[in-house]
Amino acid sequence: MATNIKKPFYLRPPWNILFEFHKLEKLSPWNINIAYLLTTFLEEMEKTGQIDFRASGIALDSSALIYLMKSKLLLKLEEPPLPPKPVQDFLPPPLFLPLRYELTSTTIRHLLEVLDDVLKSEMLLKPVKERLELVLPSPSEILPQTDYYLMEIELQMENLYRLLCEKVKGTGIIQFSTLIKDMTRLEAIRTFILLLFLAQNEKVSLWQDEETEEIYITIGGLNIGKEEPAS
Amino acid sequence: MEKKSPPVDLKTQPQTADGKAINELALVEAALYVSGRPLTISELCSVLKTRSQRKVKNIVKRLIQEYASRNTALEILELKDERYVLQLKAEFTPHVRKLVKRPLLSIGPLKTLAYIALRQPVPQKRVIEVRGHHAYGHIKLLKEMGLIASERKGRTAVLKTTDYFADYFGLSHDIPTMKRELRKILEKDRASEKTVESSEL
Amino acid sequence: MEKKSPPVDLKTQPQTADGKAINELALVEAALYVSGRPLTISELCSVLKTRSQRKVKNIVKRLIQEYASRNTALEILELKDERYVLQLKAEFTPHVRKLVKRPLLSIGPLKTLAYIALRQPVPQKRVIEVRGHHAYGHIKLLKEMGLIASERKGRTAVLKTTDYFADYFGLSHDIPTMKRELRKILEKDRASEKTVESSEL
Repeated sequence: MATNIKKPFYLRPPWNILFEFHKLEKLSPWNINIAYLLTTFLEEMEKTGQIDFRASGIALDSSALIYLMKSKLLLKLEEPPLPPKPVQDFLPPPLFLPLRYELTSTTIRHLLEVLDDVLKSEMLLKPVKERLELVLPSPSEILPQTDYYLMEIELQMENLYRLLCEKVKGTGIIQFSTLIKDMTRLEAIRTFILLLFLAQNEKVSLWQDEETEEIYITIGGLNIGKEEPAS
Repeated sequence: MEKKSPPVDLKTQPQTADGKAINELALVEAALYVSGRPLTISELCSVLKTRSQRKVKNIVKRLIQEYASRNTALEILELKDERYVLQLKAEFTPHVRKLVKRPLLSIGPLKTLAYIALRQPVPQKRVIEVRGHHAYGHIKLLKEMGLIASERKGRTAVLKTTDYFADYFGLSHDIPTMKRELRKILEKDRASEKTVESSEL
Repeated sequence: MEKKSPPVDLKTQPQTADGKAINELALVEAALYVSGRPLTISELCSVLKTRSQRKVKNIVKRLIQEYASRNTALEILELKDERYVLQLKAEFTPHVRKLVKRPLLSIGPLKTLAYIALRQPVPQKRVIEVRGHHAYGHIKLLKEMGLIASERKGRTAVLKTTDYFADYFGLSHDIPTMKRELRKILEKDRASEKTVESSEL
């Protein structure tokens, strides 16, 4: 087999920004859409079949770094720039392709063939998870060089924690939208970041409703798992 | 020619851009053709913008007769629960099977679908645990395709397959029966696999 | 009627299980129906088990006439490189679009495609400016589907639609003519969409 060595897809734009740190330093973090980069990165990897855990690791590390850069700017009270206005031009309505029916080749056999695989990975899991896991990775590994930043955060975390204890009295729970009701946009973002740190330290629990996107906050660990029927 | 459309129902009658009324028989045919699955009377009512189920039934019956009278590879069938489907006549399948190449789904989403089918009703959280974070995308796709639906149970989203899923794979609409059917085929498959393995030794 | 098939080619003639000869027109119809894409003469030859391209062309032409003479929602088109496709007539699209479970392209890429088609040849940079950063993905997808192509002009990538695109919509290969035709389609589409929307209220 003739092997022509091709650059892996992630060294091409736009993903290369996650793998070339020197470029990262020259950019404003506000110009980088982490969610878009990571989503398309994963999609591309799945599509091409080039599953590379090292690359994923580096991508995650770089995203955390970009995220940290953004957080730092916010804590310095620097307003993020407004999103660029799209150029105006006549936008025609979508051009719908003529509809054609096509028979598909998937049968019940295909469905059951793949089922075996899935059941194997199900067996590797604990039957029911006890508590919800945090979505974000621990920031602790990327922070050691920023002591001042940490001190600042700890102070503000304490303040927010006190405020939360005050607010959840009685119901034991508060919605994020209620918490930030009277805050400016920037204060709200800072509060959100602090909440993530509090959750990381297991001082509060966060839960997001996938449909309304509302975030619920409780003090301490909340055993939501208990409410669910065992499957 | 264009002026001959009758002055009834002009507001609700489906029309083309130049105001010509679209033939209702052809509209039902269009609906059955693009959906590629059995449609209920009420789905057809909605396409024809009418509430009269009787009217729709009449139109479909005429279309069925029209198809039956022609020498065509396609047929329209009435299923037992008053659903209608346009499909290839069975005798043509062997001659054109080699042209059918596109799978319904790629492997990833198909695995997620198989898991939901066997474990339904299953919390979305559990599906993600078993199948990984990519399954969020799979679930979205499967919902868009009408193969699964989600229900809220308190704070949890619970997933199950739809009637369309059952129709596509020729399974029962009753969930417990369907799961039994799936398990049976799965066990049979495993048993015959073992036979093959042992006879290969 | 069924007995009139001439006693030629009996060995190679496609047959049903009970030995009856299958009507060749219907066999071509079956092939076009299941494949959902344009088929070449040689693909149709292989389905009909014949080497005579002339014979196949005759059969397809008769099928096209048969479709054109009926009041049907479907049409068979001949594309310029002797490929044939079965599809829904465009005027039915707005009325049945909601029934399609697996759209080939979602709204985003379809908007980007409409913009490129009307503005072509258009610098890729301009498309991104107007449609936003997500359009990178749309452009990639549209290229993969063979609907658009890019050319280098110095440092700029310039986008335009392909002949395949023109064929897909039955449009002229001449760009200025095609743009005029497209404007007409888009206006019609919008108009009938409004009819559908207002009658749904």
